[in-house]
Amino acid sequence: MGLDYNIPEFIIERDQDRCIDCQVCQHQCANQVHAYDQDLEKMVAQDIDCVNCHRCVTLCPTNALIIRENPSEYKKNKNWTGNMIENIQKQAATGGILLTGMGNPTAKKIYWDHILLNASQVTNPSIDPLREPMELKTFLGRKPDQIEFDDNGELKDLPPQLELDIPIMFGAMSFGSISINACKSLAKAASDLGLMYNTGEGGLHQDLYQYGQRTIVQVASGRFGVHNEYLNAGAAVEIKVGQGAKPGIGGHLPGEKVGAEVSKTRMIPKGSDALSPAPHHDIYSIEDLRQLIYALKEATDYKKPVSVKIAAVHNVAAIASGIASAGADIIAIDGYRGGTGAAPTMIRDNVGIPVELALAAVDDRLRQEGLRKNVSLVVSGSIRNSADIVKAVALGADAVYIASAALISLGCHMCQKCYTGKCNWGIATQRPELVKRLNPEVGAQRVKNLITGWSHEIKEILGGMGINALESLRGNRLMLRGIDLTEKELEILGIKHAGK
Amino acid sequence: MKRVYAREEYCLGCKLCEVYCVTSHSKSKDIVKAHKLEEITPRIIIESKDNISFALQCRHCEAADCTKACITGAIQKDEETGIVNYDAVRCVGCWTCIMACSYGVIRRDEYGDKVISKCDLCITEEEPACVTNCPNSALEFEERE
Amino acid sequence: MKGSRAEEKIMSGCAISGILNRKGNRFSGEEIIDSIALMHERSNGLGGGFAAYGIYPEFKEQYAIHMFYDDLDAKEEVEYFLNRHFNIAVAEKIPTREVDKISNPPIIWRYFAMPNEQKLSEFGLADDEYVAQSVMNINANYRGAFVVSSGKNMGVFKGVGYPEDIGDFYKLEEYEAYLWTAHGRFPTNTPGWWGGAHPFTLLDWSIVHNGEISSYGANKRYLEMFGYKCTMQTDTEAITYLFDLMLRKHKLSLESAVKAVAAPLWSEIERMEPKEKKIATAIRTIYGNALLNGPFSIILGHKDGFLALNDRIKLRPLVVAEDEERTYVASEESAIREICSEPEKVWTPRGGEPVIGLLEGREEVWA
Amino acid sequence: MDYVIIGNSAAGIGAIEGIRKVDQEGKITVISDEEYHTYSRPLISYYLAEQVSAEQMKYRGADFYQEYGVETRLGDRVVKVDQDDKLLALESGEEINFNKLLVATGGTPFIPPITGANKDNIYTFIKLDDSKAIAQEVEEGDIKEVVILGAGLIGLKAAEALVKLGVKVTVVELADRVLSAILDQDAAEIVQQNLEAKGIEFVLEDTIEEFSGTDRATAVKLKSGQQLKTDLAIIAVGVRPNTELVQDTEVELNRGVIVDDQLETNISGIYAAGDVSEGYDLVRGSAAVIPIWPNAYRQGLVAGQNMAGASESYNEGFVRNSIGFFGLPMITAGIINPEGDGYEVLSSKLLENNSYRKVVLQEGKIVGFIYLTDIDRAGILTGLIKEEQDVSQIKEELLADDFGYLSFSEEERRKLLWL
Repeated sequence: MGLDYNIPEFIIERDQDRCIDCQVCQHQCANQVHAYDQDLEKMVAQDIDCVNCHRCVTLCPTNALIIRENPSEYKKNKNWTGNMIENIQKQAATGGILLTGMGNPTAKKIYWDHILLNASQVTNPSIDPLREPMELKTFLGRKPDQIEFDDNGELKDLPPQLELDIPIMFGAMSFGSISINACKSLAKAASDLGLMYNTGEGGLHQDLYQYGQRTIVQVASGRFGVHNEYLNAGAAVEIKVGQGAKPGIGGHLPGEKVGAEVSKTRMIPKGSDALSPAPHHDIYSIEDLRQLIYALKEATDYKKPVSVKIAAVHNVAAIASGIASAGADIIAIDGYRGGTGAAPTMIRDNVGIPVELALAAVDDRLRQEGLRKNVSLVVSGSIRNSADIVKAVALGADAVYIASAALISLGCHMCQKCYTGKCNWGIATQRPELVKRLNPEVGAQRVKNLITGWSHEIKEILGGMGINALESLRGNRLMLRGIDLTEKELEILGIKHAGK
Repeated sequence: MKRVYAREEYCLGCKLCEVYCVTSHSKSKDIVKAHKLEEITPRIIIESKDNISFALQCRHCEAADCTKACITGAIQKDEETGIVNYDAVRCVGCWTCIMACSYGVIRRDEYGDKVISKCDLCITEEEPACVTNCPNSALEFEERE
Repeated sequence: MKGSRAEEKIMSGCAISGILNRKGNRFSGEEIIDSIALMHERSNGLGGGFAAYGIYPEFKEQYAIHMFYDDLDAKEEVEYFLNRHFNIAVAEKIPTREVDKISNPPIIWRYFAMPNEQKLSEFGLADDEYVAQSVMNINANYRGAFVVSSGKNMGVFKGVGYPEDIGDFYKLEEYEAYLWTAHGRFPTNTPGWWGGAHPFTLLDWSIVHNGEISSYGANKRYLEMFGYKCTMQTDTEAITYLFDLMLRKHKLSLESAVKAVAAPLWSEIERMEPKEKKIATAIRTIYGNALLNGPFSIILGHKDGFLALNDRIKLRPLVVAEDEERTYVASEESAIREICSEPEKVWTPRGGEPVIGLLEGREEVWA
Repeated sequence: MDYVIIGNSAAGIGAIEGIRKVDQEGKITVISDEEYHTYSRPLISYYLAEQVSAEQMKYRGADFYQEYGVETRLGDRVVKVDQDDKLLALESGEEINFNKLLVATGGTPFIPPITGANKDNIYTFIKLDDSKAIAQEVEEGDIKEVVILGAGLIGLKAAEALVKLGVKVTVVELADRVLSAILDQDAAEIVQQNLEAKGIEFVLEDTIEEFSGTDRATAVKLKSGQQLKTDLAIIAVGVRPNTELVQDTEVELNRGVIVDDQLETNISGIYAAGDVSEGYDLVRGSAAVIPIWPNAYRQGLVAGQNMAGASESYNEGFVRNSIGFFGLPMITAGIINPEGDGYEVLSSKLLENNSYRKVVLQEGKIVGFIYLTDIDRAGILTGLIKEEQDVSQIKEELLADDFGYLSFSEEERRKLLWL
């Protein structure tokens, strides 16, 4: 093709008075945007290749760089926006589908932001978490209706439970979609904090077996890296049926990301594309799912809870109820804002429903059927801060998965170019020179700092509500009020409008 | 003693250590002025090729060959701090130290005819500037056996 | 219903008091009225009430169902239901006297009845479960009707007013019980609704409660999964049902139930002996949503005695005293001294530390 | 414990510092026929060129002897060593007992048998006094032209200094190139050109037959017949171990005083270090005199420690030099002109900036190298010689501009750099 009809998305501004030609930007840009021009004797930039990942901006020691959105404007048109036009230009040039990474960025309603939290005044005291105990411990797994003792008065063992010190887990991200150092950061942070992380459909790298007690091993439609040792290495097994960012479609890890380690871990030939089918080809019905759940329980000697992860879609409540009856111990629901390493843009931005509504509907349905007390509920799909977590738990979740937020703590600046494999932050890449940019000790510490900060905030919020244990928040929708929501939305969320 | 150790598995090859080394050894202590107005040879050496890179600076050896080789006594080990000190006034630029240092971390100062450029661990600071400013903790300042 | 039920959660402060004669000797309601009256300032005249155990020896095998009706239509509808589902031995007005300060009472009625055998076998339910479901059915579905109490050989007397006036109104000096509990209410927002006064009951369980349960939303939705219908927007009702669930339905010991509603901290569980730790962990894991969070002191009355309990970080007052035959419990020590000036022992229980008063010979109820 | 050290230069100072590492109490006496506070011998040419002051000549600070608890006998001379009674007789008449003795008497310049070599204005150039005397002549006299015999390190450093003082210098050298001991033909040519550019003239493959003149030499006659005018001459054809003191004892001698790897002679309690000694040459694999400064210090240090009761050994000696003329630096070490089989020679092309590199391998190990001009990191090679590291896998990279630790495997690198 001749002329590229697209204009640079970003413009790089360099303050020459500050630039000391140290070339850090050049060394740090995998997109080769920056270069030192020997003739001009200064640094220059190739704007069109910039993805605005902020690596250069962050590392520039003199703050000489600013990246702006290209101020060139299209003729105003609410229908044919610049973004629409650019997408068409791209496809006209390539004939391919539009690919993207991370979560849905479109301006649809974010329900978390329309939910407000309660605090105690006068009639019951708020509790100061700096002075009083504040408990965030949570157990995930199947619970019996009631405590049971055998004939000798001995307590009957509970089904296997995951013990979380904070109701946060790191969501499924495979080794392959993210780097080994990103995996190590999350695994170590989970271990140190008493949380869980999830392998995604990438198998378990040998270096990660040491974190087994804090690992949820995933079984997805490609069955990559699944073997007996793998299943038994983790503390729980998760069947991935769907993902919020791309409900109904499979996964595709391009061959260039399948290096020696990924190949070994996934048990696929080096350099081959790792294609996860859209459905599990052994699950065409709920009874098939039940068989797989029990096959995995058999394989793990009934010692590990089995989770089933689905995307939040239209009839999620009925699906979840079916999953609970099928024997799942944990149901994970991933909302349509959830992240991904790669997804077709049209799917990501148009398929699925918000996790807030899905959660409320599922929790209600499971309660109506008396199942909620037995099965654990985990939600994900753009949990952005501690308040989102409090709202999720109050709506009915036992715990949340965070993934994008965890990656952001590792350095991700949301450029949404994960699928290119050129992540300058060493996260969504397999290139050794980029992978090593993420020191897992630094990474783990940053994740831990984030979670520690969030847990302090959660405790403050709980204390403000006059609650000192997380279980008293779970499903406690009286702690929530809506604003700017319709009657129907309030009804689905099961909350009152602010002022009521 | 506390020394600087490089962890090449996390070295980005960004050379920020060099930038901050120069700043730390500048008169102005200002990063822009140090690079634009002053002529300073960094005290740190970065080896970098393909995907491997690491930074090296004076190891401040226990039995430092440079101190033994120095013909003027300009390089001496401070037995208390462990730092191998360099006195530019006494140096005549014979480069015997360069010959002696098997780590290759002493080099001629590009901008002076007789002085050498060698890490001083930024003794007046809490930790060396290269360590503080390494964006990936690929340099560690610590006591090791 | 008259004065209407609350549609949002009711918040209140309160006074509570209780007296148990451990030997089972019965005594009149005068003392409990004196005790609760002393704490007049802890109420605001919007609710008072009493639970009395042992008052109906002549009908002790029958369920004593105390009812409030707004009007005769409601009474007629409920009685139609009762007649179909129960064999009623006695149906009568509960005697009251005119008291200046008590106005606008509902129609107050009581029935001594047993479940209809045929219905029982039709539903395959134990008679207590049958009664419990009937109570919740009436409360949820019969407009203008409210079941005040439904236990055997016990009854609840409550209404809008200061508790001492309520006691006077119900002529409690004429009843003799071995266990009395009482409540004076200080709601911050409620309309004066007779049904909203304490104690709340289900079957033999009665609760008087001072406090506000921040976990109410969680407790309520948890109970709903077990078929309980929390219709009164009050945590006291939820507390009653929690105990009913754990003690009656799940056959937990009182000790285990206490470990659920006032669960030991995880840090305490961590320090327990392995066996105890395992049980405590299992209780918190299974009954997490039964944890009562927020400030409270409660007296759970029962035919075998009472359990008094504070929230686990003791945000509300509770004092206990004992003499030769009786155990006293109240929000304030003065309320005990008023009726027992020289108790043998007086103490203040720690947060989450249960105070158990049981009839002699019934100690196995605890553990 | 009485320690006596004869010699106040690198080996002697090394020994003092070595003894004090082990023994803080024992008495140390240093005897030197030079009256100066310890000074840096290689700096005498800088002193002559007025590049360093007398103060800057000091090898250790002014309070060094005090700090290390050393008694000095400077400007005195040991005339007899009684190895049986462990007694030294000094020229001044003083007698000094020792328990441990270090002979660190250095080297004496070799003066070939040339007619007229004893004239007043003919000097050698290894002591501060030599430098001072020449400086005085240049300052006072009418010294316009100087002939130097020997294009080795000493001769050329003297030549450089004199040129800087404005004197015309001619260097006569028997070999076919300058610095023949430390450079190969290619490197020598560059250095020679560089020196010639600064005004030094060379007469190679020739030598002086006669100094003519009365008290003072005024001309030299070369073997080739050529005549050169001269106002002053310097003989710098080499240095020999100064073994005179122990020649009458039972201390075993070869070219130098023979020492074991602990620097002890065959006589218990008597040690030798520095240019006077003949220890193990790592590169040659045999005994040799290695008359270089770093070696002298290291030997002195080890000898001192062992004198005080330690049991250190030193097997790392080999010839290595770092030197420069008029800003052209070079570092060379070991065998640079291998003779015989079994060597592999790698050398770079000469670059425009006079940069040149050469590495000599034997059995996969480096035994010698030359770095000319671009000398940074030459110490890596010195280290590899010392470590006897096999470099056969990375041969191709040895000559690279940026040769460094990247060339090694990660494992080797971590070991070598202790990372």
